[in-house]
Amino acid sequence: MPVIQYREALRQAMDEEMARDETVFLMGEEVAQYNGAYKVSKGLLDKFGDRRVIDTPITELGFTGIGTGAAMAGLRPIVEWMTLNFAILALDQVINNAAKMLYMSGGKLNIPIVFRGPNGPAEYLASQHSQALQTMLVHVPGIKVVAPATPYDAKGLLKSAIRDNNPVVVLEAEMMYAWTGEVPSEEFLVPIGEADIKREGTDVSIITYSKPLKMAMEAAEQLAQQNISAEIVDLRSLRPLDEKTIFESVRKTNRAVIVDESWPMVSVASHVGYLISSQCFDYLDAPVELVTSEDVPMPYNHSLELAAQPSVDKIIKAVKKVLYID
Amino acid sequence: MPVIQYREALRQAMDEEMARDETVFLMGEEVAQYNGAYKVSKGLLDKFGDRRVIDTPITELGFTGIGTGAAMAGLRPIVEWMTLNFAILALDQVINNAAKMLYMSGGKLNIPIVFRGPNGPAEYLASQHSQALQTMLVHVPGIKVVAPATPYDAKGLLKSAIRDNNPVVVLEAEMMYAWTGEVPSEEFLVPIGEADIKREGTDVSIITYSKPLKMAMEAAEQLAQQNISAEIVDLRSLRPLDEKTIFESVRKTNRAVIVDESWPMVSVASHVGYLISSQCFDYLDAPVELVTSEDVPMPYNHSLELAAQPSVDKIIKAVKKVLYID
Amino acid sequence: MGTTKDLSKYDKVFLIKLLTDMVLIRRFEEKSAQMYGLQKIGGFCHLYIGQEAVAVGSIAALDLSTDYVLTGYRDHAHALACGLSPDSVMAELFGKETGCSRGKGGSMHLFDVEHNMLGGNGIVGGHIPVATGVAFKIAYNKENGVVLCFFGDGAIHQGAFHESLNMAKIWNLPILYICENNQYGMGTMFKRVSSVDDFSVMASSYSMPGKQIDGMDVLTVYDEVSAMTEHIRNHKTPAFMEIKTYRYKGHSMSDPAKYRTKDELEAYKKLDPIVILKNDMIDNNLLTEDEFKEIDKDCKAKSAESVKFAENSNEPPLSSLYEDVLV
Amino acid sequence: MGTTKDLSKYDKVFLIKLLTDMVLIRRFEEKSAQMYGLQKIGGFCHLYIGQEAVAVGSIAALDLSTDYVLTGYRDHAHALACGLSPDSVMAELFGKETGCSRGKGGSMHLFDVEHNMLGGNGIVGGHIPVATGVAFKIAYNKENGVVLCFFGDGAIHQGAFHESLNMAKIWNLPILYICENNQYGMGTMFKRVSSVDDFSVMASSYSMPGKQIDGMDVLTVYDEVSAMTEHIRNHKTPAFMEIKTYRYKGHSMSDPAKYRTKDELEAYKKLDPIVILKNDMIDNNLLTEDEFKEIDKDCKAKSAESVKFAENSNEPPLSSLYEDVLV
Ligand SMILES: Cc1ncc(C[n+]2csc(CCOP(=O)(O)OP(=O)(O)O)c2C)c(N)n1
Ligand SMILES: Cc1ncc(C[n+]2csc(CCOP(=O)(O)OP(=O)(O)O)c2C)c(N)n1
Ligand SMILES: [Mg+2]
Ligand SMILES: [Mg+2]
Repeated sequence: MPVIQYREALRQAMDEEMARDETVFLMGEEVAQYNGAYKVSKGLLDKFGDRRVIDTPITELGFTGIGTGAAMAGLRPIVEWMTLNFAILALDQVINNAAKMLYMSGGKLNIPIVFRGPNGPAEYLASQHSQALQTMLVHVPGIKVVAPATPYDAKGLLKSAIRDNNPVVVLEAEMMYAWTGEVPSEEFLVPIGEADIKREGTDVSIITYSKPLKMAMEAAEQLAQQNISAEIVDLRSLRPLDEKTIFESVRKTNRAVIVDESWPMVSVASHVGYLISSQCFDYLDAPVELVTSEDVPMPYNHSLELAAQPSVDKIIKAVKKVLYID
Repeated sequence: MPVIQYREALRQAMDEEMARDETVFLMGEEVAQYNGAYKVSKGLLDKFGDRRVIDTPITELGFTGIGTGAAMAGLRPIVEWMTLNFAILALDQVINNAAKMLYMSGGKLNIPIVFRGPNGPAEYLASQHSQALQTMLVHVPGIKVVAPATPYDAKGLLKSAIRDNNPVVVLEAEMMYAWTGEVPSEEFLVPIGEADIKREGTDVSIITYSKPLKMAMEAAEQLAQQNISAEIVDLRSLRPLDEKTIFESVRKTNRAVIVDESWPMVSVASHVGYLISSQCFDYLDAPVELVTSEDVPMPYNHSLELAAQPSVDKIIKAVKKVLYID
Repeated sequence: MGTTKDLSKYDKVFLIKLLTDMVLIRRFEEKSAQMYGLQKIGGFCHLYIGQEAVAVGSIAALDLSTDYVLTGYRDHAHALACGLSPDSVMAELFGKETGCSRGKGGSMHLFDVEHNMLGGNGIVGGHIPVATGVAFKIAYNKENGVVLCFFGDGAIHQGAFHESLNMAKIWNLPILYICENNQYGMGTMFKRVSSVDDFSVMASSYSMPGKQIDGMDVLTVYDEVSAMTEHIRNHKTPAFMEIKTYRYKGHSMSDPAKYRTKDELEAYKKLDPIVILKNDMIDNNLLTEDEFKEIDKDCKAKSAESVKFAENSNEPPLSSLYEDVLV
Repeated sequence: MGTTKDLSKYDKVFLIKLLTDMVLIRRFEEKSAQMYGLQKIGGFCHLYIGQEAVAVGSIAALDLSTDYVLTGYRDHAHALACGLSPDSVMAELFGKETGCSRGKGGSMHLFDVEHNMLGGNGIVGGHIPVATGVAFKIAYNKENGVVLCFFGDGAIHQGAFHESLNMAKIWNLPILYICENNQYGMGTMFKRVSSVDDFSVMASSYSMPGKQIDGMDVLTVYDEVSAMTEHIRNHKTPAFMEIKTYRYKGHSMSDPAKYRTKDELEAYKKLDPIVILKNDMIDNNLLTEDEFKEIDKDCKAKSAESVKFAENSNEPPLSSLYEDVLV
């Protein structure tokens, strides 16, 4: 099977869907002539032209709303946010229009739109450029939110998102764009709303999504050497959430650690932690542990910024804690 | 003790603090000549003049940023958001500037500012005007968030917020403005970060804040008639959260129901639910139950909108569930 | 005043339609106010009385098989002018299943896909990018339509306005931005919060045509909007128009409007858009007092019927609470 | 070119200072680039090379005991021009405890309260309302200061710009909005995303003075900004200025700048702000080649020392991760 980069997987998804459906177009800052700030849209302008691959001014609120209006009128926009940090400016259009239009119109006006871009910290980018903002979106009914962590899931989920008739937010990450993985050359989709067991295990469930998946896999490796068998549940879809798969895993392992790179308070991590605690109440042998970023803005200094985020060691420590080991 | 309305308590707090400190001023839409969309600032223009009570254009992002800059330069602004629904437009200034300035500047520039306004559903206002948006704020480090539910707490917390040297968001509610309660005429403060036991009980802890407090008290009354003794913990402060008081109550009652009018996913309710589940793991006799709004945008039709929100009956049902009654 | 305005260039049937549409809106809004008083309608209810010429005159310039209308929360008139039935609008205000938004939208969220009326929006300025996006779709599909985007003198200061007009221009989108300057944003006289008195100057920041016109004479509105939409279709450019008007009632049902003088209100009532057209038509022997009374009676009847219809309609079922969240 | 520019109205010491400030920025930025290459600096690093005349000429017109400066993420030059030491800036780029933001801010977040340099901001357009708020404080306290708010040709389309300028005007705030038009927003030539070629026309949307000036001649910048800030102080009004300039390097260290021709770059390098002032001063016998070499040597030395200082400084302690979240 071809091994490609995460960014290439996203590019293929857009390329295939734009070829398949003429109403699909891409708009955002630097997506066309510059081939994308992170080169995700490389070559799309050349292939599809400037009618369908459109550079916007730096106006996140405006072009997010324009995309929403275009979707309302029948097109299927892919709106690229250069990073989620900048999309805070656009939240009004996502929350008050895209997410509510179908409901407010009594079912008349659905919004088939994809909002996508890198989320979460990269390196040396300091407070304003290093935020993992899924909480702001997952909280809101009327949209779907996915966060693929492998090239395979990235391509399959983005294709599903583009074909979905609802607003779908696809959370990527600067640091993941260069990650590589096997992606079949034949067409495939990954359905939205299904978690994926990335590693089978029996002693503890490590539940995670997006960039921290890699750390979780690494931690599981090291734990295996200590004869601790960790199962890794990759949520992939945050809204809707695949509670069934989560609960099945925890009811099997009786222990759960949740790894999430966003801030701890009112996070996807604590929400899933609550769901497990209440739905697997009689199965849990230990309190659910969370490994999140520290409850601070991101500092620029590299050792500090690394200390602010989840790490393999923190995950291993949390696993040992739920296993009551040393 | 004088009995006054919630809105009057807020007015008194601003009046007293503006008289006390010349750097305190109020800005927002309709706060001056119109005396506030909900009359919270009634009379302040007449008393303090248009230098300190300022009507703004309808530009939430702009005047929230202007307030932030003024605070950065040494003033102590009170920025009124006509409702939190409109403050989504201003989140970039709150999250990227007000909350991070102290950190990004290495401790040089603190932002002594208050953002306040009504949050949560009122009546017949439909999807865009009926949102309880605390999740978006409580998630973010670098700010404090309080949500008083009585005139006493409203006055004491707003005064503390105005004197605080950090950004503080004060969440009010249209429906609470006319609520009345005893408020001493002597000066007092309510410290930020302390929950309050609004009713002592032994069988179950009902943890809530803001508008749902009234329903919780009503539910506790009805439960008392059925010989169920509910303790009511009013969080009052959402960030920082008074975990100690929450845990003490639950460790006493061994059962918890959390009532929150926001959407369920990634909510303050599920976060507190997680904290209790993990920190009171050995004390809980039943899974923590949540009573939140339904996971849908708010409909206009009144019976539907009531069905979408927490109710006394829903709270009683949840309490009985954690008590395994019928 | 004294001189007779020559209406010979207009078709009588068309003039009757403009007059009827304005009277219907006037009577419908009066009924809404009455029903609000009886608590059949709740929440925010923003009436259009006094501004009828703007929605009626400008929407009359459209072909709603290709053109679109989007506006803010003061949207009853635009919905009616687009051809929504008073029944479906009143039922929506009542929150009934038969409402144009199934009772889920209410006064601020009227929609009708058949008539290309795409709302209705409660966030001041929030629909300006959305309307621009609808114009984007027209350009993308190389269609011949135009979008009318209505907003108020308060909304124009929102950043969304600035961002949208720039993009509309660089992409040559067929949209006419209409600032309905009714002098007040809630309780705020527009000059108190605006650095300019004449909003049409703002058009030059986006190199698009801009014009300020009188919004009390429905024919002026019709002629100017017709000319401007014509220009938009021919020159593939967006455009901006400030239409000066006035609202007789408070901002919403809960606003006593103490911030303006009785004299100011009376002065504007002398420019009543319905009276102006009525008198012009009578002067041109295109209408008689009796014919006008007939029209008025008819509109009153339609409004009354809409209330009956709304009252006899069902509440949406509880199950619909969970519908329309996602398709 | 041929004709000698008369510098007699300027004090020589002042001219030397302008020249030295520009050379220091040039050499400092070159050092930064070098250190970035050596991975001593990471993340986004936006260099100012080519634009030196803008920050130096405009900030030279200020009295930083009463006036303030705010800008975006391309802020090294503004910090140095405000008087921050190269040591404290380089140490910040290195993320060291001795940096002007204790190593927590980095390249995009330089602050210095002593010099009224209030940042440094990473959100395009995000500091425009903040700077307006600083001007609000000046007006509120009836002080005599002025705020310079620098932003780029890309930032001007953000809604925050529109909202801020309107409020600055209705409240008569003492602020000069300076659009540093270096022709590109990242890889986008400004004309591709702007409906106007001359941004100064936008000033009329806020009835404030607007002017477009050349930003390659530091004395033009100094004279024009001096005159405009004078006007602001005297007439209690905000103002807007577009300063045309050019960046020699890519948008940030990671940008190869393939979107522009070598010829375009070379053409601008012929207008190099340092060369222009140097030659004018030599023509006026206010400077010799040797004196210039001295200045340059000195600035190179200062930049080199700043690197030593940064290298020898400590990393912030781990405990500082949890400091400065709240006071
Ligand atoms: C973003 C936002 N801010 C504030 C409000 C509250 N609000 C509703 S209407 C209104 C005044 C708008 O005035 P204008 O734009 O002139 O429209 P008009 O009501 O006169 O038709 C305000 C402040 C809102 N709905 N949305
Ligand atoms: C709100 C926001 N959107 C996008 C970005 C990413 N970004 C950083 S700089 C930049 C270009 C800005 O260009 P300009 O305003 O001309 O300033 P210059 O870099 O030329 O100094 C962009 C798009 C950002 N930092 N903030
Ligand atoms: Mg108005
Ligand atoms: Mg630029």
